[in-house]
Amino acid sequence: MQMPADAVPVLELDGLVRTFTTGGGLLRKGRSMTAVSDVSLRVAAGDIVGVVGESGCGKSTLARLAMRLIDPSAGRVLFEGRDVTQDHGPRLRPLRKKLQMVFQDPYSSLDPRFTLRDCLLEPFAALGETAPPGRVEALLDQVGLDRSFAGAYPHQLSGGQRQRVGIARALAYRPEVVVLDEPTASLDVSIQAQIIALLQELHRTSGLTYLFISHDLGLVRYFCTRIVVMYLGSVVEEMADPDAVPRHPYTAALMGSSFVPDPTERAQIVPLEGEIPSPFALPPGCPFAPRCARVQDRCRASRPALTQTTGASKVACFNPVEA
Amino acid sequence: QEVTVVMAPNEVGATSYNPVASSMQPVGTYLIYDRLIAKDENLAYVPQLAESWVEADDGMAWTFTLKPGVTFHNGTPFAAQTVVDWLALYPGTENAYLFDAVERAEVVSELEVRFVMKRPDPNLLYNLSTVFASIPDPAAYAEAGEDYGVFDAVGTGPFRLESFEIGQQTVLVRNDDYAWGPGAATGKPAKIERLTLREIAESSTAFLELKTGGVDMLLNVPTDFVGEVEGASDLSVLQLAGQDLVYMPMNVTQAPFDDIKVREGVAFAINQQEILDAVFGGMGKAADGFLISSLPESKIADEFRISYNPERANKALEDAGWVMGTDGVRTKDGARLSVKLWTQSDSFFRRLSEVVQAQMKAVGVEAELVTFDSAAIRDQYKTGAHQVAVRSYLWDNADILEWFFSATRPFYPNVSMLDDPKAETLKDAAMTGAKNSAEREAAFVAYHEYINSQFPYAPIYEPVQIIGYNAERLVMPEVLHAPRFNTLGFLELDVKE
Amino acid sequence: MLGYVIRRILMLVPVFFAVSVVIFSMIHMLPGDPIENLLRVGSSPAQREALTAKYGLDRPLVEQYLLWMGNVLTGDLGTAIVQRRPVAQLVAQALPYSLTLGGLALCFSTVLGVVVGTIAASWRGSWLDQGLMGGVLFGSMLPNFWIGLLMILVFSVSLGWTPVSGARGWESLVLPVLTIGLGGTALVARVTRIAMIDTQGKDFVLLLHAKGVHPLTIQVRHVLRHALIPVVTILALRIGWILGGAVTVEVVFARPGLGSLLIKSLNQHDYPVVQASLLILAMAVMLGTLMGDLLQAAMDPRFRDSLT
Amino acid sequence: MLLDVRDLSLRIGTVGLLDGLSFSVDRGEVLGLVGESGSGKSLTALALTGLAARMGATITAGSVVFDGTDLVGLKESAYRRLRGKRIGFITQNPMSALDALVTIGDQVDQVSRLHLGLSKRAARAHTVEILSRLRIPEAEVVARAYPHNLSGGMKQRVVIAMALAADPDLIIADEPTTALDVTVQAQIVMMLADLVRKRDLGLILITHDMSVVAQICDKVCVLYAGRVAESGPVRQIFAAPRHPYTEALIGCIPRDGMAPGSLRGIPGTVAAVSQYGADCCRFAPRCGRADARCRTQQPLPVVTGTGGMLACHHPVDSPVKEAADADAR
Amino acid sequence: MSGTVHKTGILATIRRSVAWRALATIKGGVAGGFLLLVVLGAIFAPVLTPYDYDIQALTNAFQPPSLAHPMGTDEFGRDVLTRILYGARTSLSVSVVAISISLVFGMTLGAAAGYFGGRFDRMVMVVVDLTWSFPEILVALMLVAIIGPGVTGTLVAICVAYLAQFTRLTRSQVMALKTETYVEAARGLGASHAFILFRHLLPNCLGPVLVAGMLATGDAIILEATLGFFGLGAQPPTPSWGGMMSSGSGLLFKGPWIILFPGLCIALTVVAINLFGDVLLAKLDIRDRLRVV
Ligand SMILES: Nc1ncnc2c1ncn2[C@@H]1O[C@H](COP(=O)(O)OP(=O)(O)OP(=O)(O)O)[C@@H](O)[C@H]1O
Ligand SMILES: Nc1ncnc2c1ncn2[C@@H]1O[C@H](COP(=O)(O)OP(=O)(O)OP(=O)(O)O)[C@@H](O)[C@H]1O
Ligand SMILES: [Mg+2]
Ligand SMILES: [Mg+2]
Repeated sequence: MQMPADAVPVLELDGLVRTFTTGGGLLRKGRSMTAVSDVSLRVAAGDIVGVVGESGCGKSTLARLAMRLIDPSAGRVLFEGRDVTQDHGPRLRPLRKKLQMVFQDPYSSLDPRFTLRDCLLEPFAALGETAPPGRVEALLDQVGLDRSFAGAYPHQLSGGQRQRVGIARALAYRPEVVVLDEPTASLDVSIQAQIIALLQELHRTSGLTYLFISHDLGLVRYFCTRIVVMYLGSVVEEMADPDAVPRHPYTAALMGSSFVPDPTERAQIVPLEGEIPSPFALPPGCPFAPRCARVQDRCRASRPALTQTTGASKVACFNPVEA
Repeated sequence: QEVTVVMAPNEVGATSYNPVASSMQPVGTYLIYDRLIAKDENLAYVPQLAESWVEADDGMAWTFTLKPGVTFHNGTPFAAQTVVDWLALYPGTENAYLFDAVERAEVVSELEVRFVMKRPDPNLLYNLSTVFASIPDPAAYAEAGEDYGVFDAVGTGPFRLESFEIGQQTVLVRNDDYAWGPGAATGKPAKIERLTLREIAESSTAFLELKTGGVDMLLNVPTDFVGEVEGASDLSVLQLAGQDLVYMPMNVTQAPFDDIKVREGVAFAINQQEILDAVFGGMGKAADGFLISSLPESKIADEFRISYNPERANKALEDAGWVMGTDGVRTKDGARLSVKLWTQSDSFFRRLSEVVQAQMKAVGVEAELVTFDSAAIRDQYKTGAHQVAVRSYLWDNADILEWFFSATRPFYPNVSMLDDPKAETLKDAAMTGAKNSAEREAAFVAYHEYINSQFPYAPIYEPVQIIGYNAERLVMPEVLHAPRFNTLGFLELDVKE
Repeated sequence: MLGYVIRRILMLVPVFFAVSVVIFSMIHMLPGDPIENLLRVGSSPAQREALTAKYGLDRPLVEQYLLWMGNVLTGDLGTAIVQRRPVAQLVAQALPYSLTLGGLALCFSTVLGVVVGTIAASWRGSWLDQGLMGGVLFGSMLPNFWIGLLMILVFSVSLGWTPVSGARGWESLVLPVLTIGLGGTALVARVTRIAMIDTQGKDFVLLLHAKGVHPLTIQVRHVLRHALIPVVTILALRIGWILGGAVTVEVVFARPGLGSLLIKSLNQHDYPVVQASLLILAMAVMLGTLMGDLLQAAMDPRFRDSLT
Repeated sequence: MLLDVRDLSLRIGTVGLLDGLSFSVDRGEVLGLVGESGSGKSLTALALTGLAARMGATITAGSVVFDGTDLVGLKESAYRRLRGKRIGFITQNPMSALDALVTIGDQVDQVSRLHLGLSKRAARAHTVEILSRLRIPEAEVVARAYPHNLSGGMKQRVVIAMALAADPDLIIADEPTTALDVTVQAQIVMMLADLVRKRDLGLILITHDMSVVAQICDKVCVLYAGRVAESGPVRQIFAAPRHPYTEALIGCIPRDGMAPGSLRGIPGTVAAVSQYGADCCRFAPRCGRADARCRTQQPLPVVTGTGGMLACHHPVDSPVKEAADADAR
Repeated sequence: MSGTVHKTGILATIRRSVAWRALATIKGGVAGGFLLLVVLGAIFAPVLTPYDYDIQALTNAFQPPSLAHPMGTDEFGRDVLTRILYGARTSLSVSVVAISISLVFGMTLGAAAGYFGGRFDRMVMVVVDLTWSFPEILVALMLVAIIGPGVTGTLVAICVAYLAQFTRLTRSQVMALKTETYVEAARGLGASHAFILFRHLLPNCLGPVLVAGMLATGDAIILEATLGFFGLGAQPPTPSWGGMMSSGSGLLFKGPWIILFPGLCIALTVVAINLFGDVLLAKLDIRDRLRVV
C-alpha cells in the first residue's frame, strides 16, 4: 500500500531517540543505554505497519514513545500533522481519543479489582465523562465477547478473552490509530490466530490504522502492509512490500531462522553466530556487524544510514543482500 | 571476702562522692570518709576522728582534740591544719549552712583545733556528725575541682573508692591502714575486703536479688517483702528506728495552693493511718508533723498536728469556695479543682502517690500524676512549676525544718516556696538564737508549730529502717552501736566461712 | 570492589551529617534546661551565665551544632551534665554490654531462626512447620518486658538457675539474650522459610533434582544459600533495632548498656549523653547496612557485579 | 525401544491431569510432544524423570519402560542415580535454570562428579570439553563465570551441557527455546538435532511450536487436555492430520503467501483442569465436527497404520497431500 | 461466571467478604471471636462489673483471684478484672487511633514517594529507612520525652514510630503496582495522576496495607504497654494494660496475678490480632509478601 507523496500521515515519528539510565545512585553515575535511536516512521491512514525485532531491541519503547506515554530524548511525534511532543497531561487528551494501544501482557493490563464493565467504562471515567448507554454491550459485541461477561472479573477470563477486553477498551473512544504491542506474544498459537483474525476483521470494518509490534517475522509478513525491522534500537530495514525479499543481512537472518511448518521443506538453517552486543556497550559502526556474515571493514567503523532502495523500501546497510 | 549490698532506693542516682558541695550523699560517703564526731545508737555523740571536745562556757568556742596517726587514703596525714583547710571549703556551697555559726577554725597544736564561733550553736556537734561533714583531703579536693568525688574520693574512712558508675554501682576496697573509727569501733580495719554498693531503683528487683543470692544485703527492704524475708530460711531482717519522713509539699505560690484553706483541706485529706496499715503493713508510723518522732522537737501541741480529718478537709475546701461537683470534683467559678501531683518514678513513690491521689479525690480534688526520674526531679523543682509533690527526706535533726522551709532556699529545697515573715523570725530564733539545747528545742517546736499552721505540706508516713541480709553468708554485728547501718556496721560486718 | 567500599563509606558522610542534624535538633526540642541540673542551691544568675557559657549554650544553634560536630569529629563527645563524666567514657562503658548482649542475641536468633526456618520450609505445610512457626511467632508477639518478668519468675525465682539482674558473668546474659533473641528468631525464621520456599520453587532447583543431586545437598548447599541473602539484608537493616531494642530488656534486667544509658540520660535530661548515644546507634545502623551490603556482595555474584 | 510409555495416567489431588498417554522414542530419534499451554507437556516430562511426585502428583496407571526396566514405582534413590546420568533434562527457561550463586563450571562439574565419579580437576576438564563442543567460545573462562554474565543462548547451552555431562541415553527437553529470540532459537534447535544424530541419543522435544516439530522431529505426539489426540511420523501428521485438533493447530501458523483473513484460529479455549470431562472428547466443545457422541463417549486411541495413534470419533477423512498444500498456498 | 455483582460497593463487598471468609476459618474464628469479646468487654465495662476502676479499697489489697474478684485485686484493692476491662479502652483506642492516623499519613507519603519517584522519593526513603532501623520503642521514648508522658504523648509516639513502616509498605506496593500494565493503560486512556492513584493504585494496595495496619495495631498495643511499663503511658488512675504492670517485678511475689493477667491480656489480644491478620493475609494471598516487609 503505497502512500501518496503529498498525503499527511496520521502518525509520524520523526527522529525519535530515547535513552535510559539505570542503576544510578547518590554518588554513582548510572549506565545509560539508547533503547531507541533515531527512528523515523510514517503511518498512513489504513496502514498496518509492522515493527519486528528481537527482544530488547526497543519495540515497546517505540510504542510508548508513539503513544506519548514517555517523553523522547530527542525527536518529534506528530499526529495528523500536529506536533504533540510538547503536550502533557490534559493537553494530550484529544490525542488519546484518536490514538490507543493494546498491551503485550493481557494478564496485567486489566485491574484485578475492576469488572469488565468497569474496565470498559474506564476510558470515560478517566476523562470524567459518562459513557453513552449501551456502549459497553456494543464493545463486547464488537470483540466477540458474550454480554454476560460484563460483570465478570479479569481472573475469571482466559488470556484470549482478556486480550479481547484490552482491544475493546482501546476501541472505546473510536480511535483512528491503534498501537498493538505484541498483543499475542503470551498466547497460544490457536488463540493468537483468533486475535489476529479479530484485528483483521476490525481493520476491515472500522478502517482502523495499526502500528503492529511483534517479534514474529512470519506473523508480521502475514498481517501487515508495511514492515519495519529494528535491531538494537535502530531501524535497519523498511519493507514497503511484506512479501519482498529482505535486503538487510539481519532481516535475511531473521527470515532464515524462522522454521517453516512443513517437514517436507526442512531448510538447512545456518543460524546466526555470535551474541547480541550489550545495549550498554554498543560497538561503533553497524550494531549488527559483529554477527554479520557480510561484514566489511567500514561496517565496523561507521554506521550505515537508512537509504532508499526500490520504491518506498529502505535499508541501512553498506553491503545489502542483492534483491 | 566480698559483699554486695543494695543501696536504699532514695539514694539511687547520686552523682558524686563530694560531701562538701552536694545535698545528696549515698551510704558510701560514710565509708570513704570519717567525720569528727559520730552518734551511737542512743543518738549520743561519740568520738570519731576527734578524740574529745570541749565547749567554752559561753558557747563561743569549741576545741577538738584529734586522734593521732590518722592518714588519708593517699597517705597524707590528718591533723589540725587539715580541719582548718577543710572548713575553708564550705563557704559558697550548699552545705555552708552547717558552719554558719563558725567564725573561723584555728590550729592550737598538731592535734588540737579550735572553732571560734560567731554565735553559740547548740547544733554544731550534730552538724559535725552528719554525712555532709565528712572530711575529704583538702588538697586532693582542690586539685580535682568540680569533678571531685566523681572519679576520685580521698578520705580517711575504712574503705577506698575503687570505681563509681553513677546510677549503677560503687566498688569499695578495704583501707588496710584503718586503725580508728567511730565510738565503739575496735580500731581495726574492716573485716570484708571488697564491698560493692549497687543502685537498684526498683526495690522489688532488689528484693529478688537478695532472695536469689545475687546480693547479700538490702539497706532498705520494702515493707511488702518483710514477711517473705522473714519466711526465708537463709534471710533475716534487722529493724532500726526510722529516720525518714514521707510528706507532701504544696507550692504556696501556685494556685490553688496559694489559698491556705485549700492547703488545709488537702492536708487533712491525707489518711495517714490507712496508708500505714494498707500500704506498709503497719510497719512504721503515721506521720503527723514534719519531724521524725524520735526528735523532741516533734512533740508539738495537738492542735498543730496534722492528721486525717475528712470533715475538716471538706469544710476548709468549702470555705475556700470550692463546691463539690457532680463528678466528684470541686469547682469554683467554673474551674475544676485539678492539680498536678509530682512524684518519682520508683515504685515506692508511684504507689504512694496513687494512694494519695485517690485520697485527694475523696475530698473532691483531682490530681494528675506527673512522674520524674529520681535524679531529675530535684532539678525540675528549680523551675517552680510544681503544685504538689510526694517526697521523702532522711534526717534526724530539727534543723531540717529550716532546710525545707526557709525563704532563702526557694524552689529547692524549699519546694513549698514558703516565704512568711513570721516563719522567718521563728526560724532565726531556732537556728541562731538559742544558746543551749533546751532553748533550741523550744524555739524549734514553736517554728514547727507555726509552719504546720500554714499547711505548706501534709505529713504522710514515717518508715522504719528494715535491713535484709543473707544470714547464711553474713555475720552482722551483735549490737550496732550506731543509729544507722553505715560506718560502724560495715566495719564490723563479716562473712561466714 | 574496593572502590565500592570506599564509595559506600563516602556516601555515609552526608548521611552521617544529616542524621547528626536531626538528632541535634531533636535534642533541642526536648523541654527543660540542662543548666538547671548543674546549678547548686542558691547560685547566682552570674554563676548560671558562666555555666551556660561554659557549655556554649548561649551561642546560636548553628554555632552550637558546629562546635559539637567539630568535637565529635575529633573524638570528643562532650561531658555529661548530670553524670559529670566524659560522654565518650560513659558510652565506652555501656557499649561493650550492648554489643555482647546484642551480638549474642543476634547470633542466637540467627542460628535458631535459620534452623527453624529451614526445617519449616523443608516440611512445608506439615504440623512441624505450623508448630515451629506458630511457636516462634507467638514468642515474638509477647511484650518483651513481660517475657522478661516471667523468665525471672521462672528461671531465677522458682528454679534459681540464673541471676535476677545485673551484668556479672555469662549467667546473667542468658535471660536477656533469650528475651531479645526470641523476637528476632521469628523474623529470621520467617524470612528464611519464605525465601527457601520461594527458592524451592525456582527452576534451577528442579533442574538440580533432574541432575540427580541428593535432596539434602540441594536444600543446604543451594536453597539455603539463596535464602540467606534476604536474611542478611534484613538483619543488617535491623542492627540498630537489635542494639537499641535492648532498652526494655536492659531495664527489666537492670543491665548497663547503651539502651539503659539512653533511658537514664533521657530521664535525667543529660542531653550530651542522649545525643551521643543516638549518634552511636545511628552509626551502628549505617555500618550495619554497609556490612549487610558487603556480606551480600560476598554471597551474591550478581550483586557484586552490579556494584562495578 | 529406548523409552516406551504405555497408558500413563497421573493425578494431582483428585484431578486427573494425564490420561492414558502412550508414546515411545528410540535412540537417534526425536519425538515431538506438542499441545497448547496446560495440556500436560511439562507434567509428562516430570513424570518421566520421576520428579512429578515432588509436585504432589501420583502416577495412577501405566508404565514407563526405559531400556528394559519399568520406572514406575522405582525407588527414589535408584531414580536419582538414573536422573542426570542416563536421562538428561533441559528446562524451559535458561534464565532461571541455573543457580545464580554458583559458577557455570561448578554446576556442570557437579553432574560428572556425581555420576561419573570424576575428580575435581577431571570434572572441570570434562566440562570445558563439553562446553567447547557446544561451541561456547573460551570455555575455560565461561566455566569460571556466573550465570548472570552469560546471554540467554549461552545459558541454554550450559543447561544442555549439564544434560550431556554424564553421557545420557535420553534427553528430555521441555520447551528449550521458548524464552529465546528467533535467531538464537534456531541455533539451539539445530544444535539439539545435531547432537541426536552424532551421539545416537533419544530426544523428547516438548514444544508448542509446530514449525519446530516440522523441522527436526521424526515422530510427533499431539496432546490435548492431558490426552493424546494423535501421534505418528511427523511427515504423515503434517501431510494428513487426521485429528481435527491437529489440523486446526497446523492451520494456526501463518505461512508465506497465506491470504489475508485465512488465519482463523481454534474457537474457544481449553477447559480448565477442574472441568476436564471423563466420558467425552475433551476437544468436542471447540470442534467443528463434534456431535452428541463426542460429548458422551471418550474416543479411545487406536493404532493407525503408520504406527501412530488417533483418538477421534470423526477423524478428518484423509485428504490427499496435494489438496492440503493447495489449500495452504 | 457471576455477572450478578454490580458496581456499587463492589470493593467494599470484596473486603467484607474477605474478612468474613477469614472469620469462617477455625483459626480466624477463634481469634476474631476473642477480639470481639475484648472490644465488647471494653465497651460494656460499666455494665459488666460492679466495681469502679479508680476507687481504692486499701484494706482489700492483694486479694488473690476469687469468685468476687476473678482476677484478684491489685495493690490498691481495686478489682483487676475491672481495670483490665477499662484498660482495654485505653490500650485499644490509643493503639487503634494512633495506627489509623499513622496509616493515613504513611499511605499518603508512601504513595506519593512511590508514584512520583525521583529526588522526593529518595529523600523520603533515606529518612524512612533510618527511622525504620531504630526500634519503635526508642523513637517513642524520644517523642514522649519531647511531648511529655500521657495519652497524647503515647498517641503521637506510636503514630510516628509506625509511620516509616506504612510509608515503606505503601511505597513498595505502589512501586510494584505502578509497573503493572493496567496503570500504563490508564495513562494511555488519558487518566490523571489522581485517577490512577485513587482508582487503581490505592485500592489495590489497600488490602495489604490495611492488614499491615492491623498487625501494627498489635505491635502498638505492646508499644503502648511498654511505655506504660516505663510509667510514661496513660497516667494513673486511668487504667491501661501496660500501666497496670508498671510496678515491675515488684509484685511477682506478693500478687503475681496483678502482673500476669494484664500481661496475658496483652499477649492474647496481640496473638489474636496476629492470627486473624494471618488468616486475612492468607485469604488475600499476600501472606509471604507482607510478613517480611
Ligand atoms: N524504563 C526503563 N528503564 C530502563 N531501561 C529500559 C526501560 N524501558 C526499557 N528499557 C530498556 O530498553 C531496551 C528496549 O526495551 P523494550 O521494552 O522497548 O524492548 P522490546 O523490543 O519491547 O523487547 P521485548 O520483545 O522483550 O518486549 C531494553 O534493553 C530495556 O531493558
Ligand atoms: N501442582 C499442580 N497442582 C495442580 N495443577 C497443576 C499443578 N501443576 C500443573 N498443574 C496443571 O496441570 C496442567 C498441565 O500443566 P503443564 O505444566 O504440564 O502444562 P504444559 O503443557 O507444560 O503448559 P505450558 O505450555 O504452559 O508449559 C495445567 O493445567 C496446570 O494447571
Ligand atoms: Mg516489548
Ligand atoms: Mg510447560
